[in-house]
Amino acid sequence: MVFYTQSLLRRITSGHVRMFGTALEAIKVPEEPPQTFRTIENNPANHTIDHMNRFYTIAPEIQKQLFQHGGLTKFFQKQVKTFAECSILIRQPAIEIISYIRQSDYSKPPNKYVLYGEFGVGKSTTLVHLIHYAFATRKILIHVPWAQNWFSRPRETANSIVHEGNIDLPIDAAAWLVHFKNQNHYLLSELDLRVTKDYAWSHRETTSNGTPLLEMINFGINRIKFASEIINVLINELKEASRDGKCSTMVAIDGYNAFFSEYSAIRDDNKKVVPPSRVSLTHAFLNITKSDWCNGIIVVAVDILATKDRRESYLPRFLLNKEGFEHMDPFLPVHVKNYTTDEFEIIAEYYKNRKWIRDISKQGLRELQLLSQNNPYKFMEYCTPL
Amino acid sequence: MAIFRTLLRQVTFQKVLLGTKRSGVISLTNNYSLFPSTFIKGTFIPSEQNKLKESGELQKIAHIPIKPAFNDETSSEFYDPIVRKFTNYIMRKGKKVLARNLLEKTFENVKRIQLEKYNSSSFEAQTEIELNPTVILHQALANCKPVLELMPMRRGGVRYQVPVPIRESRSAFLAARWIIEAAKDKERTIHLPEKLAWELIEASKNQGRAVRRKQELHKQCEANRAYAHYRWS
Amino acid sequence: MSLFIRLCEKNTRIILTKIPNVTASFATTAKPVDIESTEFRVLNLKSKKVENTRKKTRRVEVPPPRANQMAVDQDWPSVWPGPKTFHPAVVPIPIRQGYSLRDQPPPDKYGNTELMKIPNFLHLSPPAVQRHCEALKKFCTEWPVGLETEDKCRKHFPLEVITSDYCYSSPTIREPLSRIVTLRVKLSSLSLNAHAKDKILRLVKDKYSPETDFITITADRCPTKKQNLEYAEYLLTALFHESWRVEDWESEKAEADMEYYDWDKNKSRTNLLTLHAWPNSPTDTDWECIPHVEEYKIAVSDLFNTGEDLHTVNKYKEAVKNVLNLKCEA
Amino acid sequence: MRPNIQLLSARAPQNIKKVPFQPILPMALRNKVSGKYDKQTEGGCLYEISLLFACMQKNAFDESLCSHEINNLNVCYSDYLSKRRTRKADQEKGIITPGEKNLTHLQLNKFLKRFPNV
Repeated sequence: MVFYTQSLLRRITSGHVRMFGTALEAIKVPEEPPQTFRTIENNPANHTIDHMNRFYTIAPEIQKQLFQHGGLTKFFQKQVKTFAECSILIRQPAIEIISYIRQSDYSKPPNKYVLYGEFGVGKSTTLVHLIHYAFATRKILIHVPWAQNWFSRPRETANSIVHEGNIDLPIDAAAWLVHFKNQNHYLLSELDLRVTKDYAWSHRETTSNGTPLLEMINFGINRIKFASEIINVLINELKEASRDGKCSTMVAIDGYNAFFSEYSAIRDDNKKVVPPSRVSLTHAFLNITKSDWCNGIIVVAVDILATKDRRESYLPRFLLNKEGFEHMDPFLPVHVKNYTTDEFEIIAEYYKNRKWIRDISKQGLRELQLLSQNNPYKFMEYCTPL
Repeated sequence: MAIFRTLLRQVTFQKVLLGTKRSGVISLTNNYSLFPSTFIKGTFIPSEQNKLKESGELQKIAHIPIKPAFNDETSSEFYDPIVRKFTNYIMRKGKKVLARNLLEKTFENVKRIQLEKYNSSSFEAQTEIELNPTVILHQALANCKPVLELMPMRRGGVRYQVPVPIRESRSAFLAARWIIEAAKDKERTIHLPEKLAWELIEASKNQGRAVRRKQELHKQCEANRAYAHYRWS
Repeated sequence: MSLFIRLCEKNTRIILTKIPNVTASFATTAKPVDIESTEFRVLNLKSKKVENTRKKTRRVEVPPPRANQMAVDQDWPSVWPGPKTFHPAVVPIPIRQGYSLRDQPPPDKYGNTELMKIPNFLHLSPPAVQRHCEALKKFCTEWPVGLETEDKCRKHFPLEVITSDYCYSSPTIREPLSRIVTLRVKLSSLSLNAHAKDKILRLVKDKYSPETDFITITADRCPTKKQNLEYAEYLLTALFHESWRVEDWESEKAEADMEYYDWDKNKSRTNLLTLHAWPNSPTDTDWECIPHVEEYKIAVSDLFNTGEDLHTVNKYKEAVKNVLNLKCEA
Repeated sequence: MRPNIQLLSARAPQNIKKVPFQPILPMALRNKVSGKYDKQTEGGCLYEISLLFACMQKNAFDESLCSHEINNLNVCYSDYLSKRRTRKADQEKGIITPGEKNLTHLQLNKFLKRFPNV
């Protein structure tokens, strides 16, 4: 928290200096026109309906901490590098969920929000906004950048030691632990969360009651053989801790419907396909999305691209399947839509400001709008060669 | 009666012959075009159309049949004839979609490189950085255009490399080809759009391999200036 | 060279010797004909040219077509009383029929076999039909009381039998298509309970149309219409009784075999109960007292039963919001 | 020793009276010319090229400094090409520009046919 406020302060002061401090600077900075498409409120914890359709900027250090190991879409990551800033449009679905989060009852099981929408409408980017919100409100983050990666591109497979017939993905599990640690290490050390049970991994290696969680995570990163099981334990411990009120937790999973798919590239010893339901990571993350704990938030995004077998519709019940629907029920489906005309104009203005597009007439913009059908991804794509 | 019939046949035969003769002439002058020579070439660019309308030219050609536009010519604001031509030069085996995608990715890379430069430079330097990839392409092509070319000619049993002036279209083609060839000479792991973007930026600054190639050609022409008169005799 | 010349000489000689011979033979044959013509009977090898006596075909005087003289207000049924092949001179209409050549109309009625081939209904003109009906009127009975409207008919006679009869101008009156019998009945007119209704729908499958509520049975296996009708009636009877019967194995129906989503039997209900009772374990007794539970139940069932679209998803969202007591600010 | 001129030369000139001149062909020019030397009459851009080379050498092959020369050459060359094109088209049609001095063999032959030499 200290770190965060400091960084925020620094940003505010630097902005202040730029606004009023012309006397000190040797080179005269030209006066920029007032940027109506931006808001100076860069803390998502304060975002309300008033900030809608404005851009806000995620500070580079926060961006590095939260999304170094994934979370931003590939194209967006490129844009961040090119634009030299990580700015996100504050859109209706994010604001809607934030308002729900503010008014929900934390003594009850976590409310579940399912983001759905067509390809490229900004589900993942909405999730980024919400993750930043959770970070700003000091919540432990359990974030899966893209669940499908584990099943379509497994890096290594091993038979599970604990659960017979299940498959472990040691490297992927360790990578996720690194991601988790990267996102949460300040908060974990600050809250001083500790393990509440004794765990024996092997004859020599044990984690006793009272060991800090961070230590266990480090152990999992070093001994990737146990990484999958450690994730399982970690999630149970976090559930326990949230239930006891030691911390509050936010679960954010992108491509959640991959867990309920039949398709996977993982093969067992008999060269037979292992469905995601038999992978130990699936169990862990289905466990955290159950309703048997409290003091948390669950936000997942379902996407057509997360499954290979069900792609006819983008609606949540179809993508989740009956099994997934029953697992999540009752959840709040939140529709992420294409840009409205206002949003489109704001985005165009932002692109012009970043010099991504230059001297385009009104008619040209209209052409782009019709061509992209207001779809954010398509619009981004059509703007690239201009 | 029989005679009359044969006469008739002869006449019709002659007519057929005449017809073939005429059609042969048409096909030669028409360059195998699908459309008869009476068709004129229209314009699909809105500004030119407006010009026609204002000058009253449109009234004159109102009843003349017009050839349709090609399917890759649009009246969009983003249409550029040079970009279209360059796409066709990149294209291999008729895969136009691929060629267009390659060029679009090239433009993206050009823009990203230039924007990063733009963001990291001071205010004075910023104005000098060209961000429009189409303009960069135009500049690059203009910088690579040769003025002369060497043409082998046989005089007295000896082949001389004769410097000859070249037409505008040939010069534009050579410039594009050199840039593309320079971009294709790369490691297998590097994608064409990356290298092409780099080559375009270099050429637009009057550097790079394509520009050097042009200069080398000019030097060779100069070395062979003694044979220049062979072009005209 | 010398040899060649000699050969040439030889050849010329041969030709020279041959030529007089030929001429001589001509002379010998020519002479006797002239001399002996008066004395001997001539053997006439060449048949004498018969004089061309072509039989003159008498042209039958064809009177102008009768149609030209017909009055406009003539009594047509008496001109064309029964089924008959088309005759151009009798029909006073400029009909054309057949394949037309380029830039030409179809051939006219004179000598047009196309018109003669097809069956015509010229004897069934409205006045003719009317006259028939008038003649038949005295044999008709009264319309039954109580069946005045279409709805009443349908109510008292729900079974609808559709058959086709074919009218021909050809000598045969048999048509294979006339054997087909279609039987239609509304599902609502059959007295069925929920189980029987479900079962009959599963039995008839696509023969039931949910839009019109009709069960349609078509029979065409038997050679005659009567047999087909009896078969269709038998099928309907069998269907009806079979759907009322309850087999032993029907009690073993699992949740996956359900044809519709029943919220009360599904996991969604337990989920909601757990959520509501948290942190205590759920009890099944007082679920109806949960606020907005009815709305939620309908929304979930709709999502499964009527299919998922933006409307049902939004309905579900509103229901969940009410259940979780959330309000949208944005 | 003075050499005899008549002996020195390989053949002494013939006596005209002894060998009278006999014209094998009629003593007149033909009504026809060949097209062998037509091409030589074409004008070129040699001068412009040499100017360009001189400029290039002076400026170490930097074309931006020789834009004037380049422009001149381009104008000359396009002019040359267009002239050649029109001339060719005219030749095919047989059109003769009145007052034209440089005639092609086809055009000349046409004239000679109309106005024969003899």
